[in-house]
Amino acid sequence: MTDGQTIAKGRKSADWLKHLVIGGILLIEMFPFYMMLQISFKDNAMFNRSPWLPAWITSWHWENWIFGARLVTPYLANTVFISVSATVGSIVIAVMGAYFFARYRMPFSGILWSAFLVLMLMPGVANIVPLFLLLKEMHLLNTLWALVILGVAGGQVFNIYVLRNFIEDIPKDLFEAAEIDGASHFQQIMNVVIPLSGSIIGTLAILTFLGSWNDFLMPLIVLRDRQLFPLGVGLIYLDGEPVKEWGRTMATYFLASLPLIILFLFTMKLFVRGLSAGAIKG
Amino acid sequence: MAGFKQIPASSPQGRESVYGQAMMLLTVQPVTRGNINLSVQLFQSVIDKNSSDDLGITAKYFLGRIEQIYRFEPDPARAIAIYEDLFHNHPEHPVAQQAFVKLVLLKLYDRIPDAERAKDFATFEVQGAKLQDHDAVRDFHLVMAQACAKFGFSEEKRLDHLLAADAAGVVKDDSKANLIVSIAEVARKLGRKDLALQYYRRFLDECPRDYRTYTVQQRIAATEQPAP
Amino acid sequence: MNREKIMNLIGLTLLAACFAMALTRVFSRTATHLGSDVVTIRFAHYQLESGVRGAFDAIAREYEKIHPGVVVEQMSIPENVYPTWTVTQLAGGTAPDLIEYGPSTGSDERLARYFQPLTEWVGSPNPYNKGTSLEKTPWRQTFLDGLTGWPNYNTNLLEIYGMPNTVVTIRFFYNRDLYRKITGNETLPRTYQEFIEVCRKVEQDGERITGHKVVPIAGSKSNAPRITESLFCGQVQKLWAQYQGDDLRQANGNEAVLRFAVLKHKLSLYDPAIQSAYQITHDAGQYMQPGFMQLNREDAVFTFTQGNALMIATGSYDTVSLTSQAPFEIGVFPVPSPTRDDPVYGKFVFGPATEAGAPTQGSFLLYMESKHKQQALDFLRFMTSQKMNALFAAKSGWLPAVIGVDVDEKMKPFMPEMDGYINGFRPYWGADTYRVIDNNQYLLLGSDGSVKKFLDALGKDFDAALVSDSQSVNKTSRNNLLRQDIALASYMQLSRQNAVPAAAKKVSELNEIETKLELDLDDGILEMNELGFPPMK
Amino acid sequence: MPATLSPRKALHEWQLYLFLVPSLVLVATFMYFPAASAIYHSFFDWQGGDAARFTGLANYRRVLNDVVLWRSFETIGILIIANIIKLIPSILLAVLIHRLGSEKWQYWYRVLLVLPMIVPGLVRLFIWKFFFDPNFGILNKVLDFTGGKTLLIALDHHFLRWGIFHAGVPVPWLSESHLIVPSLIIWGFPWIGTVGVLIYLAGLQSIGTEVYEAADLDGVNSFQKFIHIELPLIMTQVRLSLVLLIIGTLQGFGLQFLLLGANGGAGGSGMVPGLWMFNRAFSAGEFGYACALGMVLFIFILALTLLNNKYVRVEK
Repeated sequence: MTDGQTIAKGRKSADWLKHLVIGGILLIEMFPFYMMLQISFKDNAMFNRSPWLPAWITSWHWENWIFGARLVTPYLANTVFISVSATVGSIVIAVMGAYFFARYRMPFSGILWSAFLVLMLMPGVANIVPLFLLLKEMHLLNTLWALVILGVAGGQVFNIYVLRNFIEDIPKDLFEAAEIDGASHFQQIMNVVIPLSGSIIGTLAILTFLGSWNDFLMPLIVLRDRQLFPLGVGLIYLDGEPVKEWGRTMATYFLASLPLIILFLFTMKLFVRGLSAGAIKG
Repeated sequence: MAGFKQIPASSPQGRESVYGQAMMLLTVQPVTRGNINLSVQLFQSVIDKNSSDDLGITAKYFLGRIEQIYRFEPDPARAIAIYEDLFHNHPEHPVAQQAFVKLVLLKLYDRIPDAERAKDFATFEVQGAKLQDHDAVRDFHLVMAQACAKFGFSEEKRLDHLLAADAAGVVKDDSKANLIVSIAEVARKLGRKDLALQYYRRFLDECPRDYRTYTVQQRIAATEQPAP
Repeated sequence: MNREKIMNLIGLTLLAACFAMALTRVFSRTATHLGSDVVTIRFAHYQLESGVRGAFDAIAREYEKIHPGVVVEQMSIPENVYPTWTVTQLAGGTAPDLIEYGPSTGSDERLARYFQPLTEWVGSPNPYNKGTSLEKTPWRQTFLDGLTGWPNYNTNLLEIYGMPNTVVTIRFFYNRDLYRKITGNETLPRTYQEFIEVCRKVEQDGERITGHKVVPIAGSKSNAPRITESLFCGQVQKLWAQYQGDDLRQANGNEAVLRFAVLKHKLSLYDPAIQSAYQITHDAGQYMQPGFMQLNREDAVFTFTQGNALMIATGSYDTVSLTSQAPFEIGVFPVPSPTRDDPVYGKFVFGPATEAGAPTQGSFLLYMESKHKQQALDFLRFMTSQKMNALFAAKSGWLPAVIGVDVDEKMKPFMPEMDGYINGFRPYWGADTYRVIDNNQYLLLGSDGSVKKFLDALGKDFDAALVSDSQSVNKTSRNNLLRQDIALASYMQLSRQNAVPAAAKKVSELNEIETKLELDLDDGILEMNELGFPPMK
Repeated sequence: MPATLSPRKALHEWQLYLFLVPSLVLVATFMYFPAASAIYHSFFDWQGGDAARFTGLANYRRVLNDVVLWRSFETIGILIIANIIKLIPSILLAVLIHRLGSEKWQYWYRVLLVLPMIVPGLVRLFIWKFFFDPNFGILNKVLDFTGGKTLLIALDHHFLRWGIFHAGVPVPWLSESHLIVPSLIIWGFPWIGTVGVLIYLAGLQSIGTEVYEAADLDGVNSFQKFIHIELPLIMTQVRLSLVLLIIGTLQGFGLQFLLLGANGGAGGSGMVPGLWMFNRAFSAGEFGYACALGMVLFIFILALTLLNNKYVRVEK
């Protein structure tokens, strides 16, 4: 199996044009990121004077970052706990559910599938009140578990819908081969489904993780004790200040996203490269 | 509601509990047509047992209320009939007198030609004089005064009714403030200066911090100095 | 390939390590439960200014000092989430003891269903005013407006629900250096004509004198209506006097008479007074930066603090934030309304409007199902006592709501002006008329907008909106009436068995309220029947 | 599609149902209960509290002659078509990245694509509102500088006759009824859905390198490669994006609410069904009616989704 670099020479030469276009688009996409960074070093007066251009390094306001760090750290533990548990739970249960739909056309699977589809199409107007009453009945109010369960349940419909498409694309003979070797359904998932749809699982994991990392509405409604609050709630207070301190807000937002960035740098490798490379060889 | 069912309907408390059950049906959420109809039957059974005691009269009053506001499609005509019958049979009972006030309001504010409305107004003035219950008297005069303003009956009658309502005694502070100012304003329009000044001054010391204070002071100043 | 494996391994271990750390932190936290005998009073609000939160905190600590067994906890909720938060807390029955009045807690239905009417307690003096000039004054009369208006007194339910902490007045903040530079003097405009004169001067010579474009007024979606609405209400003072009735009722909440007058073509939107009101709105709009209707509060403040605008109109609560952001000295003057002898607008006006009706805000409502109702009421009395309201005003920089609280020099121009005439009505008379006007106001306020273009565009949309607003108001008063009737029925029963002494008085009160509600309802139904529309949706 | 099973084999594979049970339980309790409550309340005159009156189909009859709703469907129709066209840039970007020679660059571009997802919406909103600002905004400055403004004035004068573009007066993009929908369409240029790109890349990855070698031998140019190799293979992903797009656009109203308020802005031209549902529930307090609007909207979305599944064929 040749390594990626030596793939068809012909395509290599026209690459600079592709790099140019991709680079251009990515520059526009990264502009908000640049804005967040350069504003985070300014106080309101500097921001008012020149919102777009970065200030000289000498006049950077590091105290914005200290403020941000002091605000973010107390919330980190809760946020990591909720996000990781919700993501893992959601992906595991969704993969099993999608496997059920994709593997065989079992009796009643049509009805069950439309039951899932209906939920995705249903616009939510007054859903929060009945949901809150449900959590109250189950004595889950003011607990982090409520947010984990909501994160897992909330992601199911979308994740299963996306995963089903991908698992159906996996060639059938791979499953039959595993079955002949006596692999149970569970082993089939571990050896065939997960390696082959590694990248889509990675993408969905990122989305679910991001969703619960930034969520502020449900935590604010479900939780009462301050020390249970996740990051999203802490940030919403910044946004609520009538005197908007842009510098501090941006610095805090960046620090709040830093754990995400570090985590993605590593896990991205895990999902994108490791798994899929294996599958092609297999 | 299960609790009510054990007590036999015929016994005295039974009748009280049937009345309570009928009342409950009007409050249970969500409100449905079935519940309202069932409530009517229960009230009717309370009345059939004894229509002239306290409970019977109140039950009949609420039959009228159901027709007036509880039904999904209100039927004012039926409500008027029930109230007339109630007031006719028990003119001295406070609840029946309150029914009379509701009757007056429903009839005057119904879509009827003005001539007929003026005639009704006159008859109600006569019948209204017989009321004794404090609430009924007060509410009767408040309704009649408002009807004068709405349908343009004479301002003098409006003033008399307002004064009568004040005499009967209005309970809530804010209704009292509105009543005092209205009396003063109508008196001023009718040129009865001393009455107007009396009530304007009464407004200033009974309702010190009100958004109308400055305007009332202007009115007093304008009314006191002789017309230029 | 093993480099890949190592990278993956590092990634996984990092994730696992963070998760483990989070797990220990979360589960090691011992639940801080309080002793069973300690009473916790919670109050929730959506004023996030640090000054205000600090002020409420100070009051809570003072209360805890004199009530050892009580803990007072402040819950500040961001404004954009407050409606959803309150709706769920109320529906779930887990609401704090005191909640700040807001759009989501203030509807008739919510007030009547979830909050305790305070009318019976406002008649007696506030015990925490002992030793002050207000010792014997009934609690209600210790407030600047005597709780006679919105939001504390509900005209439909005829009950007082809210006890305020502050009063909000609208003022013009202006850039003193810029003002001196452009007008050459320091005299402030007192009448509308003088005010327009200043605006014209800024428009003509602003750029020449300062070297950059200067707009007279910094406008936005939320700032512009502050001026245009108060100018509009001023212009229809005499017109409202014809419809207000003998009890001189306020326009706010009593617009039914106007809706029916327009639907029955007794009153037209082209009435000279209404046209003059929209004309003055248009004029004010011309002196704001173009396209201001799409901007929000931050953009207007940004333009003002950058020195690109001479004035900005906002509430007294913005003083602290504006003075802290502006690199120049700020002055204040009231919104100058046309006087009677104003050549263009004078003939529709009585004179400057009273600010006695200025909404007292930051009002707290008492939750019906609070577990410590008496204790919460006591804290409410403490919070709105003269001493504590003075502490609140000093720490928050907001105006006090209680009489006799002296205010430092800087805030004096904000104190409400009690003497003045009853103001006219606002341009919209319900949710749908507001929507139609909001949709078409770009034809009035745009650069080439005009009153005629705006009024023509309203057309049949406005009539349809009048009908639907009237129908929803009828339904609300029917629902209020049903709730009163059920309460009346139970009190009638209690008073018949004379089980509860005050039952008879309560019956009398409820009968009085019912009469007023029924008069409004039957009037609304009669009008809709005469117009040929179903009375309710 | 998965192989259909004979009943006998299905019995043998019964434990497969166990895989769906956890997901089904979670969805039934935490998703179905609130949704059912919305359906239940659409038959009631309900103002959000616990007082409600059963009014049967009254809400639905009202929906039929709700002028504002049907006008908002015109606006949402335009937005859906625009959003469908705005799918193309994401597909093209995914294909471009996929065709890159070096794996290393592909990986780093993928990482750079994830970063914008982390930036909170507040920052993006701030930038785009500044873009449309009438006095300081970039769009008006560019138009003035490049003479585009004079072109617009001429166009308006001769052709459009809206009378909204005037010399010397900045264009009020978000407060002029004719300009609101175009502004909403321009919003977010160059319309890269980073999630979409990642999903397409995941799909493209399954194309073996030998397919490209065969295509190069036959002298297939890059556009034909796209039509015959890459596009068919990611049709499942495209169809998936279409479904998500239809649901998102029809249900969505966040941007309209933030920019124009609950009434849909100038001329009500920013009013979309989702915003009208929000307006009826929270401005007018008619929760029951808003639930009925929700059901009607659901039926529209269902119809469009079924249409999409039927006509966007996916040949393997």
